[in-house]
Formats: sequence, C-alpha cells, structure tokens
Amino acid sequence: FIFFVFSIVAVLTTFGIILSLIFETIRFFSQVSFIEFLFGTHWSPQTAIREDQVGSSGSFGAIPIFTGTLLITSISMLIAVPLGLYSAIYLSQYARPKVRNYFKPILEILAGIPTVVYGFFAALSVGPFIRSLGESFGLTVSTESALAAGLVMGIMIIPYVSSLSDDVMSAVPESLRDGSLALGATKSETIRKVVFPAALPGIVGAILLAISRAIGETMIVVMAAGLAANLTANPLSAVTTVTVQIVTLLVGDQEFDSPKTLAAFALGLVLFFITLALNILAMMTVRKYRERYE
Amino acid sequence: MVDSMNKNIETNGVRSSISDNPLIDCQDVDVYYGDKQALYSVCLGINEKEVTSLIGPSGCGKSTFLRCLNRMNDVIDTCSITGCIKINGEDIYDPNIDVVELRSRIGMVFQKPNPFPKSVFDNVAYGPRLHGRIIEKADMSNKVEESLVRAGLWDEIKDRLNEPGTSLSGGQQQRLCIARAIAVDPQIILMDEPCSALDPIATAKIEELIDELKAKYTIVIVTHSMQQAARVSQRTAFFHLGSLIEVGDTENIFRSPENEQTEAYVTGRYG
Amino acid sequence: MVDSMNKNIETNGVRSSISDNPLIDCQDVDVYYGDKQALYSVCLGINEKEVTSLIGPSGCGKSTFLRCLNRMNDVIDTCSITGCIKINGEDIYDPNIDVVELRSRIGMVFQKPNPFPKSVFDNVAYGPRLHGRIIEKADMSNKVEESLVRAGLWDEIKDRLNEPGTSLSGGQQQRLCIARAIAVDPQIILMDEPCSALDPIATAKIEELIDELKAKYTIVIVTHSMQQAARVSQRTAFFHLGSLIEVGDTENIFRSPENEQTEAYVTGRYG
Amino acid sequence: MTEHIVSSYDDDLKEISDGLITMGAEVLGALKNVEMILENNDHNLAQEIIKNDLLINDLGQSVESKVFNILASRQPMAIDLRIVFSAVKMSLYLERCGDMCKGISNRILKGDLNDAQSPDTINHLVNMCIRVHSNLKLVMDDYAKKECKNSMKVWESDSEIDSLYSAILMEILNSIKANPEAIEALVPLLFIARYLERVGDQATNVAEETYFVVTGEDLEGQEKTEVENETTF
Amino acid sequence: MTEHIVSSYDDDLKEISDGLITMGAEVLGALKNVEMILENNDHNLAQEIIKNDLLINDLGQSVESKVFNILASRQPMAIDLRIVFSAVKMSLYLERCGDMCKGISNRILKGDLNDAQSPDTINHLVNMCIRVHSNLKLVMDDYAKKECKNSMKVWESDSEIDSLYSAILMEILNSIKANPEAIEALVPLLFIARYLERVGDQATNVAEETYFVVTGEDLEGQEKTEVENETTF
Amino acid sequence: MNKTIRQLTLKRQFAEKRFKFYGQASLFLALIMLVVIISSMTYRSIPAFTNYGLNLNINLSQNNIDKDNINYRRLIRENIFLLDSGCEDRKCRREFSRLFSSGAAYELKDSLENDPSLLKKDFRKFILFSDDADLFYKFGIDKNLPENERRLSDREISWLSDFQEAGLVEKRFSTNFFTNGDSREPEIAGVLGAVVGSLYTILITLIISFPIGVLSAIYLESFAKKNRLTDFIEVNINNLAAVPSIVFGLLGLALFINFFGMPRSAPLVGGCVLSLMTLPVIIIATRASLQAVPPSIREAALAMGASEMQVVFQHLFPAALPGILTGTIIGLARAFGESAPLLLIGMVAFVVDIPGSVTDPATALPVQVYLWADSPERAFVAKTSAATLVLIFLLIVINLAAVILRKKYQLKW
Ligand SMILES: Nc1ncnc2c1ncn2[C@@H]1O[C@H](COP(=O)(O)OP(=O)(O)OP(=O)(O)O)[C@@H](O)[C@H]1O
Ligand SMILES: Nc1ncnc2c1ncn2[C@@H]1O[C@H](COP(=O)(O)OP(=O)(O)OP(=O)(O)O)[C@@H](O)[C@H]1O
Ligand SMILES: [Mg+2]
Ligand SMILES: [Mg+2]
Ligand SMILES: O=P([O-])([O-])[O-]
Repeated sequence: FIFFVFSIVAVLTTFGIILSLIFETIRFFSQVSFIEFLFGTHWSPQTAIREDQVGSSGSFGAIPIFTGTLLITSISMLIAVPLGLYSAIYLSQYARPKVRNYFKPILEILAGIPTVVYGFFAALSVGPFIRSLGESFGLTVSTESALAAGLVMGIMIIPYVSSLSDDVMSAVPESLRDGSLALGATKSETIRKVVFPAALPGIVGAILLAISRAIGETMIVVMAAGLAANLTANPLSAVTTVTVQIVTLLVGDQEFDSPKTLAAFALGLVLFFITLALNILAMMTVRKYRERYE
Repeated sequence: MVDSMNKNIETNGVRSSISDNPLIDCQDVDVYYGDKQALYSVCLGINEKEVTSLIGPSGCGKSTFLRCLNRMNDVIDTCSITGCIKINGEDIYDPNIDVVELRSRIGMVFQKPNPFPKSVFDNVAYGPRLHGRIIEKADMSNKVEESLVRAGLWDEIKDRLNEPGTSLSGGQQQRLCIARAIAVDPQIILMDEPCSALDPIATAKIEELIDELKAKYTIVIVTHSMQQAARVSQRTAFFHLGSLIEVGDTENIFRSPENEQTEAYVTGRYG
Repeated sequence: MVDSMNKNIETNGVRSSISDNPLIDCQDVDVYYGDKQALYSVCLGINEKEVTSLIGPSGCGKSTFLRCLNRMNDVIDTCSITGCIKINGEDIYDPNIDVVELRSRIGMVFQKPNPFPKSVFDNVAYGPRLHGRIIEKADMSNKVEESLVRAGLWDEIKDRLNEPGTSLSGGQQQRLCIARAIAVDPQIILMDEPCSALDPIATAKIEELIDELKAKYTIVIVTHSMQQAARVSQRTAFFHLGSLIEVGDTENIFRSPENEQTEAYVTGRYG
Repeated sequence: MTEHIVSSYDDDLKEISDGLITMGAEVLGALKNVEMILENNDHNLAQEIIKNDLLINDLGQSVESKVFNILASRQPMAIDLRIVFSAVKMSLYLERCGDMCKGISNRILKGDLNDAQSPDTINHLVNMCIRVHSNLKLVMDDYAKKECKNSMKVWESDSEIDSLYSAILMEILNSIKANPEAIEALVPLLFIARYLERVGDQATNVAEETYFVVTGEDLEGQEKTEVENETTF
Repeated sequence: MTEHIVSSYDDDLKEISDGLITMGAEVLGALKNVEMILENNDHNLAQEIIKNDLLINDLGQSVESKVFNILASRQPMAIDLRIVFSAVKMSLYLERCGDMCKGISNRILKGDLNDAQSPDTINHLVNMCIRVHSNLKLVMDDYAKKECKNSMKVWESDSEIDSLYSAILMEILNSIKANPEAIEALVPLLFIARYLERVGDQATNVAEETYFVVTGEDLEGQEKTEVENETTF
Repeated sequence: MNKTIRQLTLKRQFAEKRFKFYGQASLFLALIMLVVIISSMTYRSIPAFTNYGLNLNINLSQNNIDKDNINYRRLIRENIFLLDSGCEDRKCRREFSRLFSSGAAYELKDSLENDPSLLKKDFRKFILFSDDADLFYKFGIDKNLPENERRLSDREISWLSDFQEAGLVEKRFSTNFFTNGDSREPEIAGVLGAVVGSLYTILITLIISFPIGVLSAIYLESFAKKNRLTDFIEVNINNLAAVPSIVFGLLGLALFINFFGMPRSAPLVGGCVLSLMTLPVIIIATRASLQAVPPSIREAALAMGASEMQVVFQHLFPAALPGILTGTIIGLARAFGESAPLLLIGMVAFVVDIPGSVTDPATALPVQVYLWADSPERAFVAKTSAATLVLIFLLIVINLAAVILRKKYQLKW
C-alpha cells in the first residue's frame, strides 16, 4: 500500500502543476482578458509601483512572446537537426565501434553542461561575436540577438537529436542493411533509402522532444536573449521568450495578486500544454517505431 | 526403370568431381578477422545451375565463405581475404572490379527474412531502381510481377502489392526477399540458412522454390541441417574449423562420406 | 530374450491406461486467460516415477497445463482455472493449500536456464534456506553436494562453487537449475522445454539426466520434439488447440497413435 | 490420411509405395506366366520371366534406395515410418517371389514338362499357382489401398496351399517310384511345387507387413503356423 | 569411429549390432548341430535346433523393434543409417538361416538318416555344411568387426557351394534311380542339400550387407552370379 | 546503355563520398563547439584564480591597542597611509584607499585573532587590491581612453605603477575563491557558499526523491495490476520527465512558498522542487533496470516457493540496484546543474554567509553563476567563468561516479 501512495506522488505532482497553474491563471484572466492575452501584440507587463497610478495594468498581449519563442526555437533546430542527424548517421553507420564508443559520450557532454553555462557563454562570447561580425557586414545586430541565443541553444540540443537518432538508427536491424548492400546499393544509398526511412518515426520523436526542450529552455534565453517583446522575424534583433518572461516577472519580490505576477502563471500554463502535446506526440511516434521492431 | 542407387555410385566419378568449368572457382581462399583466421585455404568449385550446400558445425566458417562470394565481407573492417575467387573466370577481388556491379550479379538471401519497411512493390523494385536498369513504369510493373511469380508469391499477394513487406508472414517475407534478389537478374543466389527462422510449412515452400530456381540460377545455400542439405542440394561441402573437409555428391555425403570428420559430423558424433 | 516389440503391445492394456492410483490426477481442467480459453476440460493422470511428456503444436496449451500443476498460473492476473487437480489425492486448488509449500514439493525447470546471479552454492542452497529446512552449515554443504551430484554436475564444478551460477555454460546452467530444484526434495519435477535453448551435447546430457532422475522423481516434460519425447519419456500426451487429444505409451504414440490428429501431428502432416 | 505439409515428402512416400505395388504387379504377371507355361509348356514365356526378373530386382533396389534416402532426409514417424520400414522387407519378399518365378522358369527350360508324363500333377501345379496368385493379388490390393481386409484371410489360407504342396509332393514321389527313369523330368516338378509353396509363404509375409503398415500391430501367433508349415513334408 | 555425443545413441546402435551378432552366433551353433546330427543321426539335437529357432526368431524381432525405435527417436545418418538399414535385411537373412536349420531338423526327425543308406551322400552333406558354416562364420566375424576382409571371398566362394550342391543332387538322383524304394528316405536328403545351399546363399547376402555397411557401396555384379546360382539344377 | 550505367555508377560513388563527408563534418563541428565552450570558459577563468596584493607593513609595536576593541578598518587605513601616497586632501586619500580591497580588514582581523602575539609586533601583511587595481595588474589598461571613461584615473595608475616598482606587489593563488561566500567585492567573492547551498539542496532532493522514486517504481513494476489507473500513472510519469524545469519552479512557487508558506531562498524548498523534477527520472531509470532483470529469474524464484515480497527484495532489487543508482545519480546531476526553478523560488538572493542548515537562505552554484554573470563589475567575468568550471568539474565527478558504479556492478545476463 505504501508503494501505491508513493507512486501516486507523480500523479499528484502533475495535478499540482496543473492546478496551481490553472488556479493562478484563472485569477489572471479575471484581471486581463483572455483574448488580449492570446492575440494581443503588445507586451509590457510593467505595472505601476503604486496601486493607484494611472495605467496601472500593463498590456499583456503575448503574441510577441510566442513568436520570439518560435524564432529562437527555429534557429536552434536549424542548427541542431542537421548537425545532430548527420553526426548520428556518421556515428551509427560509418564510425567504427571504437570511435563510436568514444565520441558518443563526448557528444553527450554537450547535454550535460548546465544550461546556465551556455547562457553565460552566449551572453559573454557569442552575442558580442555575432554583433561584431554583423557590424563588419554593416548590419545592426543587437547584443542580445535571437541568433546568439538560438545558436547556443542549438548546440546544446545537438545531443538530444543525435543520441536518440543514433539509437534508433543503430536499432534498425543489421539484416536490413545487409539486404540492401547485397543488392548492390552503396552505403549512402542504403542509409538514405533503407535505414533512414525505417528509423524515421524514432527520429521524428527525437526531434519533437528536442523542440519541446528548446521551448522550455530557460537559462540560455534569460541570459542571452532580450527582455524586449519585439514582434519580429529578424534573427538579428532582440526578442523575448515565454520562459524569459516568466523568470523576469517572478524574480524578486512578488505580490500574488498583481496581474504581472499572475501573467507568469498564464505563460507557464501555455508552456506546459505545448510541451505536453509535443511530448505525447513524440512518445506516440517512438512507440510506433518500437512496435515495428520488437 | 533403372536402379537409381547403383546409378549414383556409377556416375560418382563424373558428378562429384568439380566440373571442368565451374561457375565459381575458389582457390586457396584464406579469410582473417583481424588476427583470427576464419578460413584456411579453401579450394572449391561450384557448378552452374546446381544447388550446392555448405554444412558444418557452428562457427566453422560457412557464412564467412558465403559472404566472400559477393564480397559482403568488405563491410567488416577487420576482415581480410587472400586467395583467388573467380566467377565466370573473372577474379572478383581484382581491384578493378566494381563491388556494386558484382553484387548486382549475385543475389543474397539471409537467415532472418529482411524485407525493407516499404511496400511489397517497392521491395522488389528496389534493386532495378537502384541500378537504373529499369526506368519505365510499365517495365517495372512487369519486372516486379515476373520476379514475384518466379518466387511463387504472386498468387498469394498480387492484391497486396502496396502493403508493407513487413506485414507478410515469415515465409512470405523470405520469398519476398528471394523475389527481391531475383529482380536484378542475378546469375548466382547465395542463401545463408534461409529457413532457420521459419516454421516447417514455410520451410517446405522455400525448399520447393529452391528446387525450381535451380533451373535458372546457381544456388549456394548454407544450412545447419544435414536433412535439408539432403533434400535440396546436388552437391554438399563440409566445413570444419575453417577448412573445407570434403565436397561431393550430396547423396554420397549422407550415404557414405569419405572423410572421417564428415562422417562424425553427419552422424552426430561431432563433440 | 523376449520379443520387446510384442511385449509392449501386449502390455499396452496395463501401461497405457492411467494406473489406478496416479500421482497427479487432473479432472476437467479448464483454463482461461481473461475471456480466452486456453485449456478445455483436460483429464490426465500422471503416474509416479515415470517421465510423461507433453507434445503438441505451438500454442496448444502445453505450458499452460504444466504451470497449472504447481500453480504458477496464479502469478498471471488474468488466468483462471476450474476443474480439479489432485496430487497425492489432495486438491491443490483447495483454498486451504499453502501455495509456497506446494511449490516446494514440485520443482520446475524452465526453457531458458535461469540461475540466480549468485554463487553456484547459493543457487542450490536457495530453496532449503528459503523454506528453513536446513540451518546447519555442514548439513547445507552436504545437501548442496548431494543435489549437484544427482544433477550430474558435481564433478564438473566442484571447484567452482563460489563462482556465479551465470558464469557456467548453458547446459551446466540448466543442470544447476535442476540441482536447485532437487535440493528441496520435490516429489515432482516439471520441465518446460528444458533443452530448447541448448546445443545437442548439452541436450544429450540433460536427457541422460532425466533418465536417471525418473528413478526418484515423477517428471513431466514439455517438448516440441517428438524425437525427444520418444527418447526420454514413458508416456506421452498430445495436446491440440487446448484439448488433450491422446495420451498413451510413448512407443505407441510414435509407432501407431490411435487418434488421427495425433498421427497427423507426429508425422508432420499438421498444417 | 491428409497430405503432408511438405508435398515432396508425400511424393517420396508415394514413390516407395508405388514401387512396391509395381513390383507386386510384375510378380503377379510372372505368376500368371508361370501358370501359362505350366499349361502350355511355353519356353519363350519362360525366357521372358527370366528377363523380367531383372526388372523386379531393379525395382526392389530402387525402392531400397528410396527408403534409404527418405530415412536420411526426412524423419518419418508413425504411419510413414511403418510404410518405410516395411518397404525394405516387402521389397525383399517380392524380389524373392520374382526369384522363385525365375527358378521355375529355369527348371522348365532345363527339360520338357511333357517328359514327366504326369498331366495330373501339372494340373495340380497349375491349380496351386492359381491359388498362390490369388493370395498374392489379394494382399497386394490390400497394400495398394492401405487396408487389411484380406490379409488375415490370406494368412490363414496359406495352410491350404501347404496341403496342396504336400499332396503334390506325394504325387510326384509316387510317380518317381512308379517310373524311376523319369526322375530327371519329375524332380523339376518337385522343385516347382516347392517354389510355388514358397511364393505362397511370401504372400503371407506380405500380408503380415500390410497388416503392420495399416494397424501398427503384428499379426498374432505367426510363429505357430510357420512351424506347422515347415513340418509339412 | 569415435563415440556419439549421445552415449545412449551408441548403446542403441550397439544393441542392434549385438543382436545381429548373437543371431549369427545362434545360427552358426545350429549349423554346427546340423553337422553333428548328420554325422550321428542325433534326434535330440534336432529337437534342440527346432527349439532354438524360436529364440532366433525372437532375436530377429527384437532387432527389428530396435531398428524401428532408433529410426523414430534418432536421425541416423551415414554409417549409422547403413547399420540400421542393413539390420532389417540381415535379421531377415539370419532368421531365414535359422528356419533352414529347423527345416533340416524337421526332415531328419521325420525319418531315419540311416534308412537312406547312402553314407557317401551324407558325408558330402556334412562337408557342405562345414563349408557353409565356415562361410557364414567368416562374414559374421567381418560384421562384428565392421570389416569386409572376407566378404568378397565368401561371396565368390558361394559358387563352390553351388557346385557341391549340384553334385549332391546328382548323387541323390542316381541313388533314387538305383533304389526307388528308398525314395522316402532319400528325398529328405535332397531337401537338406537344398536348405544348406540356401544357407550358403544367405551367407553371401550377409556378406553383401556387411560390405554395404562398411563401405557404403554394393558388391558389384551381384545379379550375374545369382543368375548362375539359380541355374544350377 | 553500358556507358550510362557506368556514368551512373560514378555518380553514385561520388554521392557516397559526399554523404560521408557531411557526417564527419557535422560531428567535427559539434565537437569543436564543445571544445570552444570549455576552452573559452577555462581561458576566461584563469585570472580568477590569482589575486594581486600589496605586502604592507603593519606596525603594531608602537601602538598600544585595546585588545577587545580593535578597529581593523582604521588599522589598515593607518598603515596604508604609511606608504607614499603623496595625498593631501580627503578626496585623494579616499581615492588611494579605494585601491585596496575592503576585505583587507577582515583578513587582518582573522590573522590577529589566530595569532594574538602579533598584536605586539611589526609584521608584513598581504593586503588584496580592489578589483580594478587587480585588473590593472592582470591586463593593464588602455590609456588612450579618456580618463572619465576609464575605471582608473591617471593618478591611480601612477600609484599602482609605483607599488610595482617598489616591489611591493605580489601575485598569489586566490584561496578566497574557494573559501569565501558571495560578496559585492569581486576580489573576495567565493563559491563556497553556493557549493554548500547546492549540496544541501541536492541532499534534500536525494532524501525525498530516492525512496519515493524507487518504491513507486517497484510498485508499478511488480505489484500494480495493469489497469487504467496504472496506465495513467505511467503516462504521467513519462510526461513529467519532459516538462520544462521552469514549470516546476512555478509549481514550487505557488505550492511550497505561497501555499505552504515555506521560507524563500531555502535549500529545503529548492530541494523539494528539484526532487519533484528528479522523481520521474529516478522512476524511469528504476523501472528500466527492473525490467532488465530477466523475468525468468522471477519465475525461478516463484517456482522455488518464494513469495512475491521475497522475489522483489531478494532478487529484483539487488539485481537492479546498480542501474537504479546510476539513474539516480544522473537525475541528481541534472538537478545539480539546474537553475531556472531555483530562480523562481528565490534562491537568487545575495547571501554572504555560508549556509549552516537547510532552512538558511542560500544560493546554488548554477544560480551563483547566473548572479555573477549579471554583475556589472568586469572582474566578475573571470569569477563567473571560474564558477562554471567548478560546476562542470563537480558534474564530471558526479557522472564519473555513475559510470564507475555502472561498470563495476553491472550484471550480465
Ligand atoms: N565480424 C566478425 N568479426 C570477428 N570474427 C568473426 C566475425 N564473423 C565471424 N567471425 C568468426 O569467424 C568464424 C566463422 O564464422 P562464421 O559466421 O562464418 O561461422 P558459420 O559457420 O556461419 O557459423 P553459424 O553456423 O553459427 O552461422 C567464427 O569463429 C566467428 O567467431
Ligand atoms: N499470459 C497469457 N495471457 C494470455 N494468453 C496466454 C498467456 N499465456 C498463454 N496464453 C495463450 O494460451 C494459449 C496456450 O499457451 P501455452 O503457452 O500454454 O502454449 P504452448 O503449448 O506452451 O506453446 P509453445 O509450444 O509455444 O510454448 C496460447 O494461445 C497463448 O496465446
Ligand atoms: Mg552462419
Ligand atoms: Mg510453452
Ligand atoms: O529361402 P527360400 O528359397 O526358401 O525362399
């Protein structure tokens, strides 16, 4: 019985998350309109210091935040997917087992480095580097550009893509590869036409998980992306993300009834549901893949 | 009616010796995996349009030898091979030989059925497409049908060409793999224990298929079952510890092999 | 010398019928997995100190039946059983029966050798310790030695008692499992395809062991090989689609079974 | 019985069975010829029997060879094993029958039946031949159909053939006593009788095998009758 | 040859081989007895032979039964299959030899050898018996040792036995012609000669089987000699 | 026909080479990134491990000091001005004393309290420079910048140069960094407080999540009947493992602090939040290693007459233990490097003292990195880099422990 109670803890946690988020979110929407939040294009949650000040309720249009998140996530995936996939292909299909045994853990160190380190790296080195690079081309680049954050996040995500892809591609039975080679296919043809399609669901699952990681990633963006909620698709400008806003809204002393604080919970709920959806989707695709080969 | 028992003994002299012009001619083939020698100067001729079976205890090098014939051992980094293997008089380990082209002349069927996770049609069409042999759509359909017919599978699955190959039963999958191999018009088909993952019924079907195929293809089959060798093959080669111990008429091998070791293996005396 | 062929036929009337007082007596045993019925009113008596083999096509319920005999099916939630199984005249599905005690009277050997990841000694000593049968250290050593001797393993591994059981070869592992089962002095030993994961040599050793063990234990063995049943057992029961089709003298079953289905299965006519 | 999973196995078994049936047919043909020879003293036919015996021997060898192969490449069990196992013995029995017919032909070719000047005896021999032929035919038909309807009957009626044989034997002995000079022509008849009696015995053997193939059991009390059989003079 | 992985398989095979060797020994004993009976007209010994034949038959059946079991439970190949396969035929041949000895005993029990009053012929029969005995002994020794040193020799020397048989036959015919009244006593001798000749034939059969077991090949030109053999009158 | 096939073959062989190259290049790039990150951190952190200081004569023999009431700050100041500052006015004097670390007084206090005999002596004391002075010695200064844009004025620069010529400047290994808590002054700020805070947090995480995780995994794997509820629990756990860490921070904030009223900034709360985060990882790892125990072992034990409980605790658990521990360690390592949720529950406070219990305000190492990274002082760049190195080093140690554990105890089936 004790066992059962313990196993319930996990469920309770989930419920705790949902309930606390929903509870605060409802309070938030009692102060700010739902429509404005989802479709408003202006975000400036800075409420007045004093309650009675005019315009005390900032504006809570979350679209710029969402697009910012999307922008940074896209950039990171643009880095991580090709690099991760090709690394996985090389490691699982070309590299000798010894090489693979060496390089796979090394690659996984990338995922083990705390995100705060990446954030620091992005803010300290990559941001300025990109800016100076951009300036040498005559572009105006913000130090806290989406590109810098996305780039670094992409690097961090590489092992999330490569590790799982590597696993699923290695799990494609040797016999399929032999079958194709014996028909006179070259190695790359075998990989492209047989191994890759066979592993596709697993790879898609890996990418979905990586996306969910990227969306929920906090420290890199907090440190390297800006606070300004710009509605832009320009990777060289500063954008902000859901996680950044949550952190900035909640760090420091909070009053638990100001819309500013509560907005963070609303954003958290959105974040939770998006990642939840992505995770479930990823789990389903991976499971489908497992069924095929077990 | 003629006395078949006597006939075989009388004709031994002719059939059991390698024919003057074997299709595959191996001379002093040594194979190493790293430092470990897996085959010791194997000399073996394989006649055209006959089924030759390779038997021997586990790990004796049957598969290794088979994989030498279409250079599938190239895939293994540590594997090196010396000696000379000629097919149609052409040394297949010559540096000028294009491995891809060689393999398109030699079909291979594996122990576990391994259809690609594509449709039945695409499975069969894979080879011809790969080699750019057939481009026209209608030609391809014909080729696929022809191959499936020849593999005895057409009637069973002609309505299921678009289903994935993996959805077929084990025996059908194996025949699909044979169809896939046939589709590139190989001269030789290598089979590595093609029935060991199949139930008796599927095994029987494959055995019957092999019997039909030998009219058109030269077949080399690895099997761990002496009985299967007896059923499907005309000639049998016995390997032991990496050496070719005896090769001869299948009937002779199981009636009265010449070599003591062969007899020991065949009768279950091998320790 | 007496004509053995005739003798068997003459004595059929006596041996092939269930002896008046079978050790295990099953009446109308039905087994369900959830809604799916796996056994249909099986009535089977098993004589003491004989080897009884259960044969039949895959999925016919052999293992299910075997696992009813030591209530291993209790472990499966969905599994329910009706009917009556008596061992020594005692209904083992009686609610008052202590399953743990029951299982200590019935040894079981599985398809895959499954020694615990403990030392050889601890593997064998596990049962006696569990049931608190033996407490003295010296007694335990004796028991372990005795069991290993009886399992024909003592000479091979008497110097390796402290090595993990998993470091032995497959055949040795299986004999270790038999020794482990013997160590609690069971009356009955159940074996579920005990040789199917073993090579021919190890199989032969287990078969010889079974032959010796039957002097002391009642053995029920599931096997998918008619030949093995012929070699080791005195009585054979044929299952098909969950029903017991025929039971009789082993020799009769493979010389001339009475039931058509049995004959079809035994001769390889089963589709 | 249904077919085997492996149809080529069925084919192999059928070849064996058919081989034996053909052998039986050949032997029956030879017996028929013996009958005609005895009736017509036809030396050409005798030559033919002798030639045909080679064919029967070949058939026997081919059956044996097939049995050997099937034992090596399949694992026959139950009915199949009974068929294969019995085939070896059946082929020996039928071969022996062929040999007997050849023996008879040889004896006839050595002299002239008419020299014996005992048409009665020859008639009795013909009778005996007909009986033997009918017995063998019955059991071969049984075998072909894998039944044992007639096996028992044949097996029991062998004693009648034995009596016929005894009677003929006495007849010939008396003829010799009556006419010792004709002994060279009469002794062959004696052997012919003996041969026919042996063919009859083989028919019972075949009956036993058929019974075994079909039922898996031996025909009972076999020895006893055989002992009786042997005691006939 | 080394031992099988499965020692019980060796045991099974050995039982079959030993069964045949015992049968051979029994038959040889019976032949020895026949020799003594012919020499001493010993009716008790004849009874014993008849009794012993039952034992030989049992041995034969037991060999057959074991062959059947081994075919069902093992999968014999090559040398093993040759042993098992030949065992069926060998046991038939040896059983037949036993039958012949019993037949001889029966003939002798029916009358009195002295009635024939042809000691020469009896001596010749004894001679023949000794030859046959020696031949069969040679091949059974070969079989026991799984060699074929003597098989060829025995197989060839069968024609000598045939000649002996022909000679004895002529002798008896002449005796009958000379003394037709003694025909009842002389005809048994004729049959005894015939039986001995057949035992000789079986010895060649056994020689062939031994040769097959050992070499896997058939003794060549078999039919030809058999044809000759049959043409002896 | 033949020629086209020949061409096709050539094309195919070229495609083969290109494809392989892409793979190699990707892997190489990814690895280069790793090297760049680590080496840039290392390179930037080098200055943080050394400090420049002045060997100052402290003359206490003349002064008669009241032992119980010492103004160390004044003592330092007095002694500083024994140096040749050439200052007349207060402004100049303040400027001069700003060259030295404000922590010097504490250090003097420490050494005097350790060795009271010094009170009667003249001795030399190593006084740390302030961060700007320190940076001057480490990197020099760009004198081309207008004076008001520089951190140091011309006068300060000349003082510092004088010290150097006088041979008073000394470079020492910075033990401060490892023994001090946080500080506003970069030259005396250290990571010890953060490390201890992190350790407390992890300890709490371990204590909470390990038993719960392992027991619930055992329950799900061995005892739970397969039904809707357990399926639901399973899906839930898998999901929780992938929920962004910041959401856990939100939960912690709403639940532990707002609802239960637990203290902010305490390792206790941090540990609770992180254990919720680690729990699914431990459960999944435990279940995986339980599943890796072959079912045949379970059957064997059952058939020997063992009860379910005995089976679990005599067979399954011991066999799965290495896997469980590895999984737990990896989960803890993740928690150790986590900062986002801690930010939300207030573990970002500026805490100078080294925490003494789990309820004391504390910060964690990753958060410390974040804090320093945000600080304007240039000297904190090196400190931050050094802190990340410490963080990575500790993580490597933890992970190595996992690897060694796995290597050593892994069972082969
Ligand atoms: N990739 C490899 N690397 C190293 N050694 C190998 C490799 N493949 C095979 N071997 C070794 O070469 C020897 C021959 O192997 P091979 O697979 O040819 O045996 P086999 O006769 O096919 O056996 P089986 O009947 O088990 O398939 C074995 O000793 C094996 O261990
Ligand atoms: N745990 C289970 N849950 C549901 N159905 C089961 C379970 N175990 C067995 N069955 C079903 O019960 C039937 C009998 O299974 P059982 O394992 O007894 O067959 P078997 O004769 O031992 O076959 P095999 O030779 O493959 O071991 C099968 O149809 C099987 O699918
Ligand atoms: Mg192989
Ligand atoms: Mg089973
Ligand atoms: O051996 P027989 O001549 O009597 O058949």
